[in-house]
Amino acid sequence: MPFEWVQIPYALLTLFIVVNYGLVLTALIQKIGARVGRRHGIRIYQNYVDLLKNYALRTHITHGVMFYLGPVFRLTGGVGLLLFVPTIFGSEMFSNLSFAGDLILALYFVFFGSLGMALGAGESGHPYSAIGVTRGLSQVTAAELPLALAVFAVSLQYETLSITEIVAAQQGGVTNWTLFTNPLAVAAAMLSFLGSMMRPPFDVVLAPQEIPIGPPTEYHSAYLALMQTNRVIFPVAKVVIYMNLFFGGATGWGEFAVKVFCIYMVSVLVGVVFPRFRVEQSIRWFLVWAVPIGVLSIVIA
Amino acid sequence: MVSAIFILAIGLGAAFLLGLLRDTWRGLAYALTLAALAAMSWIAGSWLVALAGGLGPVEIRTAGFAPPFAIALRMGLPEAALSLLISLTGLLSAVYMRGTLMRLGRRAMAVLLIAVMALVGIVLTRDAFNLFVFLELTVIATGGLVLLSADPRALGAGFKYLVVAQVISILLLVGVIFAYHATGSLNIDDMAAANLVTLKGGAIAFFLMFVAVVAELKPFPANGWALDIYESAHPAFSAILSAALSAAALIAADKMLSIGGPEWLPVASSLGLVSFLGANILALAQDNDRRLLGYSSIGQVGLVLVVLGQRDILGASTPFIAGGLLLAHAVAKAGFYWLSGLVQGRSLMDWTALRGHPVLIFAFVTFVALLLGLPPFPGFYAKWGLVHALAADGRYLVLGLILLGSLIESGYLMRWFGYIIKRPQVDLPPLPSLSKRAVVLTAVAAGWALGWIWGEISGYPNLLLSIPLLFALGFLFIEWLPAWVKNLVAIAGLGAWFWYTFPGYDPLHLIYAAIILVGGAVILVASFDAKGRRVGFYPPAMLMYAGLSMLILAQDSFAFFAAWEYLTIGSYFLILRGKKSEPHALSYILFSLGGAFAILAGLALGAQGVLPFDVADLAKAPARLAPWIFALLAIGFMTKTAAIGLHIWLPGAHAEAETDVSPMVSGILLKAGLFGLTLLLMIMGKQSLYGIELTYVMLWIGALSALVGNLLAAFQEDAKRLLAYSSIGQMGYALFGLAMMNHLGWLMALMFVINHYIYKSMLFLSVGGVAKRTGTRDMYRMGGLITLMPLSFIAVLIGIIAVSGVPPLSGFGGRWIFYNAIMSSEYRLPMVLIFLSGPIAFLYLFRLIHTIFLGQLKDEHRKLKEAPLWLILPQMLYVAFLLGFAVVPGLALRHVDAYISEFFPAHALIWDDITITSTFGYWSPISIMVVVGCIFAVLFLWLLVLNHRAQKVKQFNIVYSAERPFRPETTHFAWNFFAPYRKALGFMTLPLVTRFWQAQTDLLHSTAQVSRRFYTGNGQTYAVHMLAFAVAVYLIWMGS
Amino acid sequence: MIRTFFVVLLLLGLGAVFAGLMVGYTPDAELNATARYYADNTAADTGAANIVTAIIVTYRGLDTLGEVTVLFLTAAIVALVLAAGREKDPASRIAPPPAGELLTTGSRLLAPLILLLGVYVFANGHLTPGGGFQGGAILASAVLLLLLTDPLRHFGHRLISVVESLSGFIYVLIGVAGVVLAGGFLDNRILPLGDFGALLSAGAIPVIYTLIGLKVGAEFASMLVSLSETEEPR
Amino acid sequence: MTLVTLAIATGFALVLIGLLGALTDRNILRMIVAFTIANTGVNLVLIGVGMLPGRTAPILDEAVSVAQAAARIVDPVPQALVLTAIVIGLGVTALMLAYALRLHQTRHSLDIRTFTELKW
Repeated sequence: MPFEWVQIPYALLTLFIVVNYGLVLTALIQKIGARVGRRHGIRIYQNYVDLLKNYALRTHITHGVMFYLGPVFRLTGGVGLLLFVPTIFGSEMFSNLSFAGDLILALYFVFFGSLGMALGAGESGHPYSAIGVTRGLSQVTAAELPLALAVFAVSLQYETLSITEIVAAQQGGVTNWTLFTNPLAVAAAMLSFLGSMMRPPFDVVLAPQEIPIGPPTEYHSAYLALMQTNRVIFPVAKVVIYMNLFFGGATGWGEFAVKVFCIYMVSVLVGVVFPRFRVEQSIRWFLVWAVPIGVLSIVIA
Repeated sequence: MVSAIFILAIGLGAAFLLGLLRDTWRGLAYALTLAALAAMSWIAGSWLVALAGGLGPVEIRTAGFAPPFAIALRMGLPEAALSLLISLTGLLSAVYMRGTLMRLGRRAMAVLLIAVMALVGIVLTRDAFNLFVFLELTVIATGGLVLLSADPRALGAGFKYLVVAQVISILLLVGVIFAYHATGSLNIDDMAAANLVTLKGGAIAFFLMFVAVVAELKPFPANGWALDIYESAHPAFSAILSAALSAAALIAADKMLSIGGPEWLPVASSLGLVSFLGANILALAQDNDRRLLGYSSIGQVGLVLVVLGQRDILGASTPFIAGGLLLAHAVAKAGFYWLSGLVQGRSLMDWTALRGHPVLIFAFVTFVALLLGLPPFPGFYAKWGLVHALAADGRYLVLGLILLGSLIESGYLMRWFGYIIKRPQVDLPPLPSLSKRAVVLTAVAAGWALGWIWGEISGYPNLLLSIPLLFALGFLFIEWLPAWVKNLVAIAGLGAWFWYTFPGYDPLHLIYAAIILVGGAVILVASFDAKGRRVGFYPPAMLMYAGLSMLILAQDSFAFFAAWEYLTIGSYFLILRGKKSEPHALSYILFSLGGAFAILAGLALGAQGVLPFDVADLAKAPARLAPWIFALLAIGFMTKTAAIGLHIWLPGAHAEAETDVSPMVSGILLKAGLFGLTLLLMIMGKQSLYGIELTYVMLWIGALSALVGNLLAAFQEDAKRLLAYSSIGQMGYALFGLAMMNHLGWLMALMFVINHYIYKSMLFLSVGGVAKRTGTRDMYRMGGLITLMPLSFIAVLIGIIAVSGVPPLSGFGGRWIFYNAIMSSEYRLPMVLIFLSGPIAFLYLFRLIHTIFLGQLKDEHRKLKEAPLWLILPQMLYVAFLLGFAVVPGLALRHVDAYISEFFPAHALIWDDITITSTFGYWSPISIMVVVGCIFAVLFLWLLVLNHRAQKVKQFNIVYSAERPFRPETTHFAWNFFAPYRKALGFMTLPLVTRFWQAQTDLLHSTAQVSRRFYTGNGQTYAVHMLAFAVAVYLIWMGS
Repeated sequence: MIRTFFVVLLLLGLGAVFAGLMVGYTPDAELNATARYYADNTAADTGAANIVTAIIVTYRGLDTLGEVTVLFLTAAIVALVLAAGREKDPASRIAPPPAGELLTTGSRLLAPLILLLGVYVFANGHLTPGGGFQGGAILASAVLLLLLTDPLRHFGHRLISVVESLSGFIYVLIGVAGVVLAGGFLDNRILPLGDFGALLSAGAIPVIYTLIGLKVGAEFASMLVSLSETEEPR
Repeated sequence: MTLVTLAIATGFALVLIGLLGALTDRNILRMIVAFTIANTGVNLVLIGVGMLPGRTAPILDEAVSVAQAAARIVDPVPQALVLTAIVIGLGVTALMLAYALRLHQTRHSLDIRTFTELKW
């Protein structure tokens, strides 16, 4: 897949679609959550309003260079993750910049944004930021493990690390999806998914009650706007990886919209039912329930 | 040539002549004594030269009649060497004891002369009864010389000795007369020829003679009397006792063994082993310097006895091996005792007085190295030969016990050295006596000369003549220069050697060579920061580099092992330089030497007695032994890479080392272990032991090391300790990669070799710089330093991105290769641990950068400056290199990739223009860098547009529970950073391994403490011990 | 008690070893090769009638030199040991009660005779039983007698010392002369062997034995004097 | 039991007795005496081993001519050795006595158990 300049506008188009989709999706999901809690919830366009408002706000405050760069790192992480993964299978247009690397690149690039933001938040000097980061890091060590195992199992299954090839192997019917050909791996991955979506019971990182929203505590105005942008891109990008690996990918934007929504909804459904775990509880939970499934999946594969 | 009988005649004649002098002419008497000893030495020396030149052994008849009718002496090469040793020791001790001898007068001098004469007599005589006479002369002379001591307790010690000597002489006399009765001759050679032990009554007669002569070796445990003498006698006499008397007694034992024949060899070996092990264990509990040296002497003599007992397999090399051990011991021990006379206190701690006297410290080091058989000293050649012979013949128990004993010995000697360098200095400076110092230095010179001689006759290239070693030793002579000059020389030397050897490397070796030599030079740039002369830094540092550079050039096993020892010793001295590094340096050297012994045993097993042995020939090892060889070597190398279970030395050693030493020992030294493992796996491949594939075990060890190393790193408060534990994890990854035994696994390991060097050197330097400025290594005491030390921050930032494997830096390449590698691996379960440990790295990395550079700046740090330029400079080089390596990893890797294909053709990578393709996936470092860079730049510009007027606000301008915090200490979240994580996984950080090793050392120490009660101090009890020893030997011999 | 028991046990063990020797021991019926050589050749080799003397002084002369050295050494060390603890001022020593008429007179009478006997014994060592050591011991007994008579009697340390050292030194010189002039160290044939059985025969043997006699006498005397001078005041 | 074996047996018995005394009696002087007894025993053994029953002293004179010597005399070697052994024993004994004297002077005790400052 050699690089051509035309891929840049195509990638930007993907980005544009995903941003809009993400804005609507997150609003919708917040509304669903509110309704489950017998509240009215936000308006469906509320995210647009918030985002525009924050971009419009100006500030004179910075805590230092890393603080300033934190949101940039964060959003670079989200955008990069989205663009390193092909969004629509079989489409030259929407295979984005996936020529740069394979599945491994995507998995490791997840950390780029988190790391940058953690550093930026750290420079603010606010202890809540640091506490949030430690919680997040602690949790991610256990939560990522089942996913890593599942990915390993899947790549063993398809004998490739190329996302495109993995999707290609799942074409030709629902039964070819990894979900059915390798249910253990998918189960492990989906449990891990719960842990990485910042939703209950694994949302101790943001924990509004104890450490008001955790790492981004000190961010406001345009900084916050960049982070909000990321917050709509990043989950979608992540779900896209899941979709590609386990649920047959998407051959068109319609299928994309539906699949991403459904996968996202898994974490929402779980989230509205369970209360929050403390860090050590969630670590134990992952190690006890998710990891064995993952191990089983690679042993069988 | 003057007849050797004149050695005896001169000694005696001079002693008698002394009696003619007036008691007041003490100066003349002293001069006569020295002249006589010098003449004796000269005769012995001229014989030694002649015999070494090819002259055969010469028989000297007395009274003009042939043996057995008259007493015959023999002067052969061993006799000449030992005669020279004895007379020189006597001469030097006489010089040393000038004051005492002058005070006590001619009688004391006569006794000394006679003692030396008698010892030479023991060496020369071939007559059993004459041996008895000379032994008794020695006993009596000893009884007299003990009295030279200023210590009133010596009197009791001398009496105890006489009591025991009585028992011994009774046994010997009875034995001699019955041996005479059985063979009709008193000549030792006749007794041997007549096969005394097979004659009627001869066996018991021999037993009595043998046990009596062995008793003169002060065998453990029947040796309480000897220890008391060692402790209380004049040090110069203890030197004679330890060096000369031991040598004489050993040659007497050798003569006995020549009579006893093969049947008695195992008995000698067992007695020697018991002595060697027992004495060394008991020495562990000693606090008195001279008593400790006494135990060590007994151990060493035991070791030589073992060698004599192994002569059935050592054959013609017995004199070389036994002589090497014996002479090294004698010179070292004499030197030690002479040195002890300069030290005024008698506790081990009192030797701290030597600190600040580099020459005396050098003497101490030389003696320790001689005793421990480190290269380039004779003991090294000797142990090498001994171990190979034992291994070739399947005497594994003997081999194992010898190595164990040596390890214990190095334990207490190295511990002692640590005390000297690190413990609070006592207020008793060493005596200023010039003559005494000259004597000590003569011993040092003798030690090195012996090293050279043994190198010449070893049949190997002389270790002392290798250029890197000479270069390192050369720094001893320019210690007076300022540090920066020496640093320049060092850097130039490394560079020149790299230039010189460059054409000879294949890609694999080139990577290691570049890291060691070029990388070493870069780290040395940081050493320009040191002020003053920095005495004691360059010799060990360059010794380490010499060892490393010789290691990668080594072809045969001997050169390999010698290089391994050099780098171990050099790095030990380097590590010991750290402020609080004493216990850690000790545990480092013990683990390292233990590992080295495993390597030695492995190589010896592989060689099967064929020397010189090309390391590559390990591939041809017999199938029965191959897995064991593999296991031994792997354990040895894994000790150096600090694999889990053998890792407990690393954190302290690396953390407590000096700022520029930490990167050397972490970034470079650890690679020695990896190099060894690479070679081992390349040569021996997969091996199975009892059906378990050993590489699979290594895979698990690697994975566990990665996990535990990372996990422990996350819980450290000390920044350098954190980095040190991280090294354990990183080495675990590399080990894991190698153990996968496939193409990509190896590539990954080599990538780790490069990466780890760069980022660990860089991180140690930046953290070291910060620690230097803040005066602490505790991260929670730091914070907010980003604005004050931006360059250090950048280095750490780039470093942690690279370590964590986050794209776009080079660490990701390692991860990518890793995933591709495990895809082609047969084993899956150990991967789980690796997967788990990966994210844990984020924990400690974030902690490192956050708690040091981010968060709240402390009040006391507000005026700190950036780290010194010389520390920053190499860091910036590393940053540049890391970025470069991230973009074009192929520059280094593709050659290695091609090289590895020779061994593992499958799954080689394809290096296209910008994309690297494997069987499973692809990776384009340049694209990643460009894409990430562009996105980042665009977003950054956008933020600038939006927020270009942002101003930096004050530290406490944050939203904080409606309060304004006012103390950075309370607001900096840093201590116990991962408390919840500890709650969840803390059980995995229990120091089980530390406890295990602690239990082992405790066991040894309590054994020593309990057993030494055995030496009640009662002379009568000692005599009972002696008798019990004899009866026990009898029973054992009867039983066998 | 336990200790004694243990010692007895060990000695039983040693006794067993000795018993083993006894069991394995059968007295020779004939001289062994070494002894036979001496029996046959001593007269011709050394010219000494007393074979034991020939062995002591010539064949195993090195042993004997060692033996003499042992005494020399012992004397030197005893002097050293005792010198350290000796009262500095001899005058401070309290005179013991007088020894009595009988002893005084007897010793005056006997001392010269004893000395004479000593000289006889060592001068004839190569012919008859006796020799340097025996003669020397006899010489020393004269000194002992004199000391018993008068413990405060002052003996010339210097004289004793010179005799002791000079005889030892000459002994060594004779040994060296053997190397130069004859077959080896301490070879007695540096002097003519003379007539078998005569006083002045057997080469250097009588000379050596005389030296030994003087030396041993001097050494014993020296030890006795040292010991007597150390006697503690009551 | 012949004279020879009797002599040797007695010698051994003396050695054992001497050692028993030397190893159990705590008085230094008595230990020295005991060792002297043991040494005497050893000397006796030496002589005994050189004995050939029914022969005469190894001195050539009118009674024993050179020609008959080999058949008439006892083994001269042990006799020579025993002389050396005696002298050496004497030397050691003298030395021990001197030590005993000094030990007594320093600690006013002759009990061997007194002199255990050096141990372990």
